[in-house]
Amino acid sequence: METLHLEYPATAPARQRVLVGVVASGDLEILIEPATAGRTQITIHATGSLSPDLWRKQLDRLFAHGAAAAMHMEINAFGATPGVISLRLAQAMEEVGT
Amino acid sequence: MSHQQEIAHLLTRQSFIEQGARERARSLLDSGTFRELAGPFNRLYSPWLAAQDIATQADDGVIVAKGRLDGHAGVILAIEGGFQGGSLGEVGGAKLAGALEMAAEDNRRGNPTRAVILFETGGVRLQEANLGLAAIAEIHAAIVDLCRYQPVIGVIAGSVGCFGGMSIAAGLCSYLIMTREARLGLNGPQVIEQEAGIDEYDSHDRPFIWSLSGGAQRHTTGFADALLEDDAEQIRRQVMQFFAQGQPALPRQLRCRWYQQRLASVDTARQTDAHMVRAIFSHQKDQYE
Amino acid sequence: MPSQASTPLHWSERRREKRRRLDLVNTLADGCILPTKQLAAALEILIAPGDRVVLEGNNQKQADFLSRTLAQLNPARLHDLHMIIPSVSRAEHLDLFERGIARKLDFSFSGPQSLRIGQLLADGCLEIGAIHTYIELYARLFVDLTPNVALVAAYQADRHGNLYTGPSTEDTPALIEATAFRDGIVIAQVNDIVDDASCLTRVDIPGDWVDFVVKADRPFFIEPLFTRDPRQIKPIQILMAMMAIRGIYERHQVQSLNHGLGFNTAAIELLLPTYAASLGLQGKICRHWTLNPHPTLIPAIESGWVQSVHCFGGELGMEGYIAARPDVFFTGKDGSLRSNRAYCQMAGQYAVDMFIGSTLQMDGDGHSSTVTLGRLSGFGGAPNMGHDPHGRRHASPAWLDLITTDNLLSRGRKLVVQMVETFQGNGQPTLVETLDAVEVARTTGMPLAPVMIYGDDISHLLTEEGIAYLYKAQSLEQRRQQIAAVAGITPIGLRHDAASTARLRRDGLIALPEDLGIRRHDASRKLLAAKSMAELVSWSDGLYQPPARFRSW
Amino acid sequence: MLHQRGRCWFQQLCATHLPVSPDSPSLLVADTSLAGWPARYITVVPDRHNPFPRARSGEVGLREGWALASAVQDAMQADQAQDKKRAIIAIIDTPGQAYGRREEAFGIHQALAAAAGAYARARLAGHPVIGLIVGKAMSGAFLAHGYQANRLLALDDSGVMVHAMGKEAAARITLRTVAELEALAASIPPMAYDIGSYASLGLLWRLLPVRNADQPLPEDVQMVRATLEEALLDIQASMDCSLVQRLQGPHRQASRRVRTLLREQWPD
Repeated sequence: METLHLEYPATAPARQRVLVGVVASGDLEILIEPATAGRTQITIHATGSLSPDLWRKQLDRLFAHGAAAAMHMEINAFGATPGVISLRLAQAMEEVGT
Repeated sequence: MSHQQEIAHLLTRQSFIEQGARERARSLLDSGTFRELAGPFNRLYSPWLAAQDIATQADDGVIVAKGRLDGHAGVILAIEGGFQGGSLGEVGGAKLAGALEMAAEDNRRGNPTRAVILFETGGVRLQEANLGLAAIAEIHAAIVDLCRYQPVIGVIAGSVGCFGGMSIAAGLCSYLIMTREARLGLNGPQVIEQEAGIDEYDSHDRPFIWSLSGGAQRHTTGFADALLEDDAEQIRRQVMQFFAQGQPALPRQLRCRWYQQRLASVDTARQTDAHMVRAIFSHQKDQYE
Repeated sequence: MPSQASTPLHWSERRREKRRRLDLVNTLADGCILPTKQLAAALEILIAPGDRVVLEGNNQKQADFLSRTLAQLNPARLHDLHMIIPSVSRAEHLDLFERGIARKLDFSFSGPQSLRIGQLLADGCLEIGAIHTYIELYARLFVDLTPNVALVAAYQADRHGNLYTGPSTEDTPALIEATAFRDGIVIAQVNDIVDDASCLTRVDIPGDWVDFVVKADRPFFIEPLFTRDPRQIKPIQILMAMMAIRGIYERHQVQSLNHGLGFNTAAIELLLPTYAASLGLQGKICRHWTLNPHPTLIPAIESGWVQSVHCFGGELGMEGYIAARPDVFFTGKDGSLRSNRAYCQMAGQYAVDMFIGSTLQMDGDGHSSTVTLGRLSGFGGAPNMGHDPHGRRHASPAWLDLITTDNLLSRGRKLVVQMVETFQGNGQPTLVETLDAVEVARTTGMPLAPVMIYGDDISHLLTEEGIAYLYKAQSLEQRRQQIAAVAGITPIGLRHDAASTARLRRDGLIALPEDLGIRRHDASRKLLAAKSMAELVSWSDGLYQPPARFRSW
Repeated sequence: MLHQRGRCWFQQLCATHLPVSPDSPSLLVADTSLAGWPARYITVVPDRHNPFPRARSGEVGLREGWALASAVQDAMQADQAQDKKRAIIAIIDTPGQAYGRREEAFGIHQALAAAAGAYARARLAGHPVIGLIVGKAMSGAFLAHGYQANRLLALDDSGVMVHAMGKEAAARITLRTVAELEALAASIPPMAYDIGSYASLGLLWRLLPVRNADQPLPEDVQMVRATLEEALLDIQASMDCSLVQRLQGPHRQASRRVRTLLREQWPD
C-alpha cells in the first residue's frame, strides 16, 4: 500500500463534508472535509497498479490550477484506473458544490 | 401483470440490490431521519488490514444509522458487500455488536429502539480471523438480548448473500426477508467443494447452489419469512409490517423438537436435492410444538 | 495408335482422387453415415499427408469430435497437414502441431490459444501461412487455399447428408461451399441423425454437398461468448456509453451498426431505452444491427428500437426469444435463427454506418492492436468492419455526415469508433508510445506488425476523457494532437498541451463530456434498462434462458 | 485421537454424573454439580454411525446443532422456577461445523443459530455458562457450542486451537500459501492458530497449564475442576450476564473505541 501526500492552492473553504465511493476492487472512496482557505491537502492510500507519479499527475490536472475549494481530502483506492479516479473525483466535486 | 406493465415496472422500480449499504439504510428509514454513527469521518480503519497491505475503508464496510422506522426509534446496521466481500473484522463487527447492545440498553431504559440488519457478507474476514469470530459471537449475543424486547429484522438482498458466522446471526433474527437473488448458508460453495469434494458440492453449478440456498428455496422451506422482489419500497413496507406484527409466536430457533423430528425423517442414504428438502419441511401445520 | 486421351483425366484429377478415397471407406460407412466408432479409421483414409484441411473452429460452435479424433491419429501415417481454422480456440487444435500431424496454419482468431501459438511458432513446430480476417480467410478458400477436406459441425443430419446447422450456422456454409464444389471431401459431425429431411428441423446445407456425417460422441461444444452480465457494468462504462450516444450516435444519426462484445457496448445497448429515449432518439438511431444476438439488446428490442438484426452466430439461451421475434431476427421456417458469419461480416463491412469496438493498445497515431508480447491472437472480423470500404456506393445520413468538404466528388465515410478507457484494469496504459505488435513482428519475423485497425481508418476515438473526431483531422499532426487530448495521463496523453486542447475543443475536433451536456456525476447504473441477468429475462417476457453460469437464482 | 479429548475430559469431570438421555449419540450430556452448585456438562463427540456422513468426526452438524439447543433449552425450562439456575459447562473439542450438501440444504445455519441462541438465552436467564476448550474450537462449531459462555477457559496445550477456518482452507481462500499464512500469523495475532496468541486477544478468562491434555492426570483434572469452580464464583460475584469482560484485551483497542464512539454519539 502506497501513501502519498499532495498539496495544492485553493479558493474558499469547501462548504461541507462529502463521502463518495467504496473501496471495492477497481474503485475508491473519497472523503472531503472543509479546510482553511487557500490550501487543499490530499492524502492517498492506494493499493494496485498506479504509481505515485501517475497519481500525482492525475490530481495535478484537477487541482493544480487552484480553482477548487479548500479541503482536506483523503482517498482510499483499490486498483482504480485513472478513469474511475476522475469519475469519483467529479462526483465528489459535484457534491462539494464547486 | 402484462408484459408491457412488467417493462414499465422494471423501468421505474427502485432496486434495493443496486444500492450501497448507506443508501439502503437511508431508504428504509423515515425520510430525513438518517443519522450515521461511528461513520467514515471517525476514520475507524481496520488496524489489521493495513498491517497486511490491504486497502482499507474509513467505515470498515459497516454502516450504523439511527433514525425513525415508521415513527419509532430505530437503528439500521448495513454491511457493504462491495468492500472485502462484506467480511467482518474487528471494527465492523464491533459496530454491529455495539449498536445492537446500545439498542438493547435503550429498551431496558424504556426507550423501545428497533433494529434492522442488512446482511451482505461472507462472514468472518479471514485476515482478522479470531477477532472477527469473536465479534460475531458478540453480535449473536446482542441479537438474542435485543430480541427479548423487540423483533430484530434481517434482510438479505444480494448479491453477496449471507454466509459463515453471519448466517447464524440471520438465523437468530425474529424475521428474515430475502430476494430471489440472495443466498443464505453457513458454508460458502467454494469451501464446501474444497472440504468435501466436487461430488458433494459443485461450486460452479449456480442453479444447483441457488436451488439449495437461494431466497426462493429458503422461503419455501421456512428459513425466511418473506420473499420479495428487488424493490426498495416493497422491502421497506415488509420491514414495517413485521415490526407491526411484533414477536413471532415461536421463533425458528426455539423449534428444536420440530426440526429434530423432521431431520430424523431424512433418508440420508441418498444424496439430497431441493425437492427432497421441500418435502421434508413442507409439514408446516405442526410447526407449533 | 491414337493414345488414349490423357486430357480428361488430367482435367479431373481432384475428382478422381476424391473418388479413390471415398471408395476406400465404402466398407466403413453406411451410405453417407460414418459410425461414431469408425471415425478415426475413416479419417486416416480420407485425409492424406500434406492435405489442406479446413476445420470448423468458430467463435462459438466447435467441430470438436472431429478435431479431437484427428489429433489422436498416428503422425507416422498422417503428417504435414495444412490446417485452416477460422478460430483456433481448442487445445487439440494445437496438439495437431505438437504431435506432428499438421505443419502449417492459416487462421483468423486465437483468443485463448494465442500464447501457445506463439510458443509453438518459437519452437519451430508450426508455420504460419497468414493471420487473416474472417472474410479474408473465407475468400482465400475460393482462390489459393481451396481445401481437400472440410471438417464441420451441425446440430442434425438426415441419412442423406442434409444438415441442420441451427442457430449457430456461423462459418459452415462458406467452408463447405469452397470444399464441395472443388471436389474436396466434406465431413460433418452432428449431435443427432434422423431418417430423412422431413424429420429435420430445416435444411441449411443440402445433402448433395456433404460426403459423410458422423454422430459425435457428445454434442459439440458451444461457448456463450456474447453474454454480458449487466451487474458487471461499471459507472465509467456508463459515462462512456452516454458520450457515445450523444457525441456519435445522435450527432451523426447512426442508423445501422455493429457492436463489439465488451461491457462498453453492452452499456450502450442498455442505455437506449432509458438515456437515449430521454433524448428523443428512438427511431432516429440504432435501427439495423449486424451483431450476435446479445442478450443486452433485449430491452432495446422490446422497447421498439430495433428493426432488424442479422447475426454472425447464435448465442446460448437466446433461441426461444429469437424464435418469438421473427420480425427482428433472420429465422428459418422452423422459427430458429439463421446466422451466417460470411454474410454478416460482409454486411458489417459494406452495409452499416458504424463499427464500434475496443482494443488493448493504441499508439499516438491511432493504430490499434490486441496483440501483446508473446500472444499471437488474430483479430477475427474487427479489421473488416473496422475500416472504411472504398467500394461502398450507397449513401446514408451518417455516411454522408462524415464528408468534411462540399465537393460533390468526395466520398462518404463509415464511422469506425474505438471506445477505450485510457488505462486497462491492470494499470497498463491503453494509449502507448509503441504497440507491442511492432516487437512481436520483429521477433517472429512477420513482414508487417499485426495491426487490428490502422489509424487512418479510425473516425472517432472515445475515452473517458472525451471524444476525438479524428475524421476531421487535416493532417497526421492534428490527428496526433486530437488523440493526445483525450488520452489522459498515458504517455500519449502527457504529450498534450492545454492551449492546443482548448483550441481543438473550440474547433469541434474534440469534445469533453461537458461539451456534450453530460455531467460525470450522472453516470449511474440507475440508467441501465436492466441491471441483472434476471431483469433481462423479465424484459424478454421469460423467453431468454441464460446459461447456468449466468444465473443468480 | 485428538477428537476424543472432549469425551475424555467429559468423563473425568463428570465422574459421578447423572447421564441425560441425549438427542444424538454425538452429544454427551450429564447433570452433576460444581462447587455444590448444580451443573450440566455438554460436549460433542465423534459418532461414526452418524446418519449425516459429513458430521462423523466430532463436527457440529444439523443433529448436533439442534441437540445442543435442546440440551440447553431443557435445562432452562427445568430451572425456570428455580432461583438456583444450574451452571452449563460446554466442553469444547470440535474440528468445526460439518461441510456438506445436506448440511446446507437442511439449514445447518439455523441449527447452529438455535444452539448459539440457547446458550445466550441461558446466560441472560442467569445460568452461569462456562466454555472449556480442551481441543479444537473451530469457526461455526465454536460459535454454536461455547462462544456464548460468560467465561472461556482453555487448556494451554499445542493441541488446543481456536480459529475461523482451517489453515489449508484459509490459505486457499485468501490466495496464499500455508507458509505465507503462517508468516503473517506470526505478526498478526488474530490470524494465529496457537492458543497463546488467542489468549493475547483477551477473550479467555484463564489459560490452564496441564501436563497431559490427551490423557489428563489426576492433578490436571483437579486443577481444571478447581478453576471451573473459580469461574463459577467469579460469574456469580460479577452480577453481569453480558460478554463485556472479553473486551479488555490489549489487541481489542478498536473494539473498545468503536463502542465508546457509539455510546457518545448514540443519544438523539
